Amino acid sequence: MVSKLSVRVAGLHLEHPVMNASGILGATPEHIERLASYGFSAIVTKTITPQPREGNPPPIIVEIPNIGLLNAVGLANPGKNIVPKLVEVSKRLGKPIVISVGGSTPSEFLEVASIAEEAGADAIELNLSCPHAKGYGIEIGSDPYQSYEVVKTVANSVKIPTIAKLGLCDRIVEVASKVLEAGAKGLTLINTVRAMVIDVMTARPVLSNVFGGLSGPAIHPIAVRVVYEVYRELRPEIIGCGGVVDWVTAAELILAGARAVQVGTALMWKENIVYDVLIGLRRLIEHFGVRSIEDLVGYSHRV
Amino acid sequence: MVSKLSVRVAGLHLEHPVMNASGILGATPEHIERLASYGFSAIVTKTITPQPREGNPPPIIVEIPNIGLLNAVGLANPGKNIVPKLVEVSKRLGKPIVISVGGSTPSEFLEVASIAEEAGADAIELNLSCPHAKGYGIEIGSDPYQSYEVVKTVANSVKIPTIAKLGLCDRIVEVASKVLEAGAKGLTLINTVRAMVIDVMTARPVLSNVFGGLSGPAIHPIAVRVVYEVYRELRPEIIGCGGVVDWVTAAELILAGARAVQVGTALMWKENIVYDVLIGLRRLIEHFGVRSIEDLVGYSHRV
Amino acid sequence: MLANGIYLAKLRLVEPFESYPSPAQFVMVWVPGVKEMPMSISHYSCDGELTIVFRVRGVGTQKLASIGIGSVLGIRGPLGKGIAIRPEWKRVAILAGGIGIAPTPLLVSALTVHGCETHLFWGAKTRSELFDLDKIFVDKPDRIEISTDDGSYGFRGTVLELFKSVANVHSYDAVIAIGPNPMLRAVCEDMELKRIDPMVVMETIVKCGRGICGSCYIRGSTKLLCIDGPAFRCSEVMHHLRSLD
Amino acid sequence: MLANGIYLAKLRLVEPFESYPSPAQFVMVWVPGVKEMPMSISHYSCDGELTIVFRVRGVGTQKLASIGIGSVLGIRGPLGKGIAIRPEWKRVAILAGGIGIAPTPLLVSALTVHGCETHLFWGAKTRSELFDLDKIFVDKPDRIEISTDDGSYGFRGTVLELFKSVANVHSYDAVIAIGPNPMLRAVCEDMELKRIDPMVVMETIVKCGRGICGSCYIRGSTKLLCIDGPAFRCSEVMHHLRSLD
Ligand SMILES: Cc1cc2nc3c(=O)[nH]c(=O)nc-3n(C[C@H](O)[C@H](O)[C@H](O)COP(=O)(O)OP(=O)(O)OC[C@H]3O[C@@H](n4cnc5c(N)ncnc54)[C@H](O)[C@@H]3O)c2cc1C
Ligand SMILES: Cc1cc2nc3c(=O)[nH]c(=O)nc-3n(C[C@H](O)[C@H](O)[C@H](O)COP(=O)(O)OP(=O)(O)OC[C@H]3O[C@@H](n4cnc5c(N)ncnc54)[C@H](O)[C@@H]3O)c2cc1C
Ligand SMILES: Cc1cc2nc3c(=O)[nH]c(=O)nc-3n(C[C@H](O)[C@H](O)[C@H](O)COP(=O)(O)O)c2cc1C
Ligand SMILES: Cc1cc2nc3c(=O)[nH]c(=O)nc-3n(C[C@H](O)[C@H](O)[C@H](O)COP(=O)(O)O)c2cc1C
Ligand code: FES
Ligand code: FES
Repeated sequence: MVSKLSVRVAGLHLEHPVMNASGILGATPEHIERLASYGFSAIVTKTITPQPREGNPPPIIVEIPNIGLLNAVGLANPGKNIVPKLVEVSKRLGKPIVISVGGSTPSEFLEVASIAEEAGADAIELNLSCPHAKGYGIEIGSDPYQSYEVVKTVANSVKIPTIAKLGLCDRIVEVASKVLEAGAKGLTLINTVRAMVIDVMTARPVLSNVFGGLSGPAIHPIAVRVVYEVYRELRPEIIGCGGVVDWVTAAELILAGARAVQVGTALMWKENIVYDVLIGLRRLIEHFGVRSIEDLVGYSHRV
Repeated sequence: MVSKLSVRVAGLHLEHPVMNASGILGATPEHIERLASYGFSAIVTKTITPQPREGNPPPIIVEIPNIGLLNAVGLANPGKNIVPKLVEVSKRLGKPIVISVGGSTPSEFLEVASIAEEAGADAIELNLSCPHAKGYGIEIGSDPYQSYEVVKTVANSVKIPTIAKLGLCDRIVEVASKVLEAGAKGLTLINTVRAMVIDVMTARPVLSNVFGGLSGPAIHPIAVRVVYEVYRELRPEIIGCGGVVDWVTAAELILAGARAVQVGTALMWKENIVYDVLIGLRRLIEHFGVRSIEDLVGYSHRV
Repeated sequence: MLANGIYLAKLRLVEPFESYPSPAQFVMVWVPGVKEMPMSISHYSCDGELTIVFRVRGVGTQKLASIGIGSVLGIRGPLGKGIAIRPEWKRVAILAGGIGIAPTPLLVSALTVHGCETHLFWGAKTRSELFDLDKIFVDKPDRIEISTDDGSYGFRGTVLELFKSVANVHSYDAVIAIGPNPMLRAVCEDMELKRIDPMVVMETIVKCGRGICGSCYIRGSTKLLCIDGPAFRCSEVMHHLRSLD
Repeated sequence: MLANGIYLAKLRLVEPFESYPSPAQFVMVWVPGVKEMPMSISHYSCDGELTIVFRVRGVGTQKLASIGIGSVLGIRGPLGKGIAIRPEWKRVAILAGGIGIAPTPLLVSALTVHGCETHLFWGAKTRSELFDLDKIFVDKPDRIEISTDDGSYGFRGTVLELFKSVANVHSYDAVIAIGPNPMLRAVCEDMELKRIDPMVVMETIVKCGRGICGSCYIRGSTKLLCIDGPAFRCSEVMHHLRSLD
């Protein structure tokens, strides 16, 4: 029996629509196990680059009360060789696994993506949108042509679904359209937004990296808007991400056009958020009298 | 005697660095008088277009608790003929007045700017960045060439200082550089960020205009980042705007590079915010042992 | 429906108001997909049931009148300052014109709680716009007088004429008038001669309801109806009321 | 300075902690422009004075040791879970190795408040790393025994050897060990034989302190030190401690 909450997105068959967002844990087998214990329907790894990356020294996060989080972890990750181990533990736990892939050139992305495919990962999420790791993100993702190149290179070579994770940028609809043309099966929208915090008593930027990515409640209305606009123009398969902290914030992304959602920052406050979201979504399905959550995808465009 | 808090910015001599942000009142003489009573050092008008604009029907705002405000007022304003009356009342109250000017073509901007100059306004702020009034804002402001044209047209024709108000966009430093080249004496950074809210119980976008501009605490770390980046690259005269809710948020913008700040959304909660900010800034001047607030402009780049 | 074109709606709030609303406070009522409109709070029970009374005027109120039980609306509020009841008030006259009756139940309840005697004078154009006041009042006014412009019910004439003919303004500690602007202007001008400064509960165009868009400003004053009102002293709004013709 | 390379710092918080910290909880100390480091809370007074005790290891602690009175630092915390003191504990042994002494004042105070007798065993490499414990303890342990690896002060040997030679593990309701990982491993392995599962207060690399970056993970387990620790049972971290060579 297929449950009311099960969804298909970008070739993945998920028990329910709540996945974790890349970069919240997800870099070691132990992390994968912990994420699985949170109840996510699929596990997304930390962005993996070909070579290990140390990341930035602390401070790497600043919490802004009520508003969200600023982070500059700096794509710290153990490098591509970890991928098979991550896949293995996720398979053992019966969870689909999406390998988030980072790089500074199309061939670097392909390098990790190929290992992921070989290792038996269920999908690849190309991180085209990190706003604070120079050369590894939003510079690519805000340019339709560079994004096209990366996605094309990977989607042409690997058979598992390729998902493109995009960030806030001026030409988001155009970028989305190009990466879909290049072969992306789905889009994750959005990544963090470039921002900074200064400590006024010392006048110093708090993050060691100066700039970081803003996530959490602050970016939620922006994420909903991006999902809504991209869905309206292109009707692609979208995974919504940004400021999901409860069932309402998750539902907004789904109604705007997302087939699934990812949760990042909220895990800092609420480790049981998955169940909170699922209970709310189940009530919403009843409220609208529809058969399944899939009927509510993009519903705001139809009322 | 020049006080510790007085600043010069874009040709304006201000008693202190706290102005109102355009669009919070500022469309009628009565509004100007109320803004003056809040203690601002200069009054910025609502964006005035050549012709009157009705604006959008309600709902035009959505409050997002703790996070900020989403608005789609839609540049409602009484049109250019109001300008002399606005200037007159501000002069009577002894406050410098900045006319915020909107338009969809360079000549529309010029039309209002010329009236402002004739009427004796102290400066013009070109709104190149409204994220939700189609054709009247961020489409211009995110394109360096269109922005250049508008600023050039106005700055070539009027003698009072021209300030360009920019919004969040991918090439913000490039746009800033072009408008300065075109003759802008200063930059106001930043306008609201395009966003939306969906009511989940009805699945409907709440704003009648669907999309609106996000302001308040949510965009503050983004505004600080934009001010910091633009100051670092170009050292222009900046008026910081976005999420100023107390002296700390004001100070961050100043330390990042702003010579003055504007307050919008916070007026909804705190009509006495100006004094709150000034008291804090005075303490900060003592804390750092500098002579005046001007010594703290861009201080974060020097520590 | 209470009368021709006049409706009462009971709304259950998902989250009760943070504090009990004061008389004359209002809410913004969002009819999803249509529009959002300011509406006075007629009554509120602490468990979150909000009553509004409204007259159909345009598309918004029409839609509001036609939606069924169980529909979802959006409510923002309570907004505005509301009327602060003074301890020295022992007897208060309330002059309501037409749909100006809407906020009076909450006002009468508040005055009653404070031990104040309330006399209600209600004027309408014609009989078909009247309805049984028991349907909206939780606490009953101590005296009710009614007029119609055409004399089809009660006193023939305006509510001001009614008031002047059956009551003595000097026997009241306060006069509160609620209704269309021309009526409020007439009340203010009449009382001005008697050196009385009544309270008027007004309407202007309310869009944001939070003091930022400026659409509700009172002409010739720095006041904003949505945050300083909607109740003002005549002296504060005379310029505004006179400038409306 | 308390001893060779060991410092005590008293920090005044701008805003006091929301709740009183539990033993073994820590803070992230930001030395502006340099780095941010995890530091145990040695003591805390309700008016917002925080005491830390630290050993200079690299650039961060060096800088921390050299900044003057009146400097501004950033503090995040209290972080971690802290040790929950059990009502059945009547006598507890604390084994501290080197700078592992840092969190013990808060721990001893908490145990004392709960009416529990505390025996402290402190081991250091050599005499110059020792200091007068009165300088850091607000509540004194009921018994203090000291060892140095080179015998330059007190018992010659490790703190575990000291403990085994002068005390009977079975006379304690709980054993809590704090110190470098090799010491903790030795303690855990020794006690395992006696079928005792002591508590160990550990260190891993802490970056975010909030359970999201994953740098502090305990190998072979789903635990994160920054939110589940830093105090664990030996049984929870044995795999981790063994995998470190
Ligand atoms: C503080 C306040 C309290 C109110 N309380 C009540 C009440 O309890 N019962 C009631 O029936 N009416 C009340 N009104 C008036 C009510 O808001 C309007 O009748 C309603 O907005 C009309 O909307 P519509 O779409 O039906 O008509 P429309 O076709 O939009 O307009 C009809 C008329 O309504 C008025 N109006 C329209 N939009 C607004 C607006 N945004 N703000 C104010 N007036 C507007 C104008 O006079 C307009 O000419 C109140 C108004 C205010 C300002
Ligand atoms: C929960 C916890 C509590 C601690 N409490 C204390 C204490 O009370 N007193 C004390 O002196 N020390 C304490 N430490 C260790 C302290 O954090 C390190 O000594 C400090 O970070 C070293 O920084 P550095 O720049 O001086 O040295 P570095 O040159 O950066 O490194 C020297 C050594 O310190 C350790 N270290 C470096 N960075 C970190 C990090 N981010 N997290 C953990 N360890 C690190 C590593 O072992 C490294 O080899 C604690 C560590 C943790 C995890
Ligand atoms: C600490 C942290 C680390 C992150 N690391 C990554 C990453 O490695 N790759 C990536 O694509 N996104 C990364 N992100 C972005 C998140 O996946 C997500 O897009 C963003 O945080 C918005 O979602 P949220 O508001 O639910 O956190 C990171 C976010 C945070 C807070
Ligand atoms: C209700 C509202 C109306 C606004 N109208 C204008 C406008 O007409 N012109 C303009 O340049 N900016 C307008 N803005 C943007 C503000 O001037 C300001 O840039 C933005 O709100 C960020 O500042 P804040 O966080 O202090 O509100 C408006 C903002 C709000 C909230
Ligand atoms: S309605 Fe917007 S200011 Fe009053
Ligand atoms: S330090 Fe980041 S998860 Fe523990």
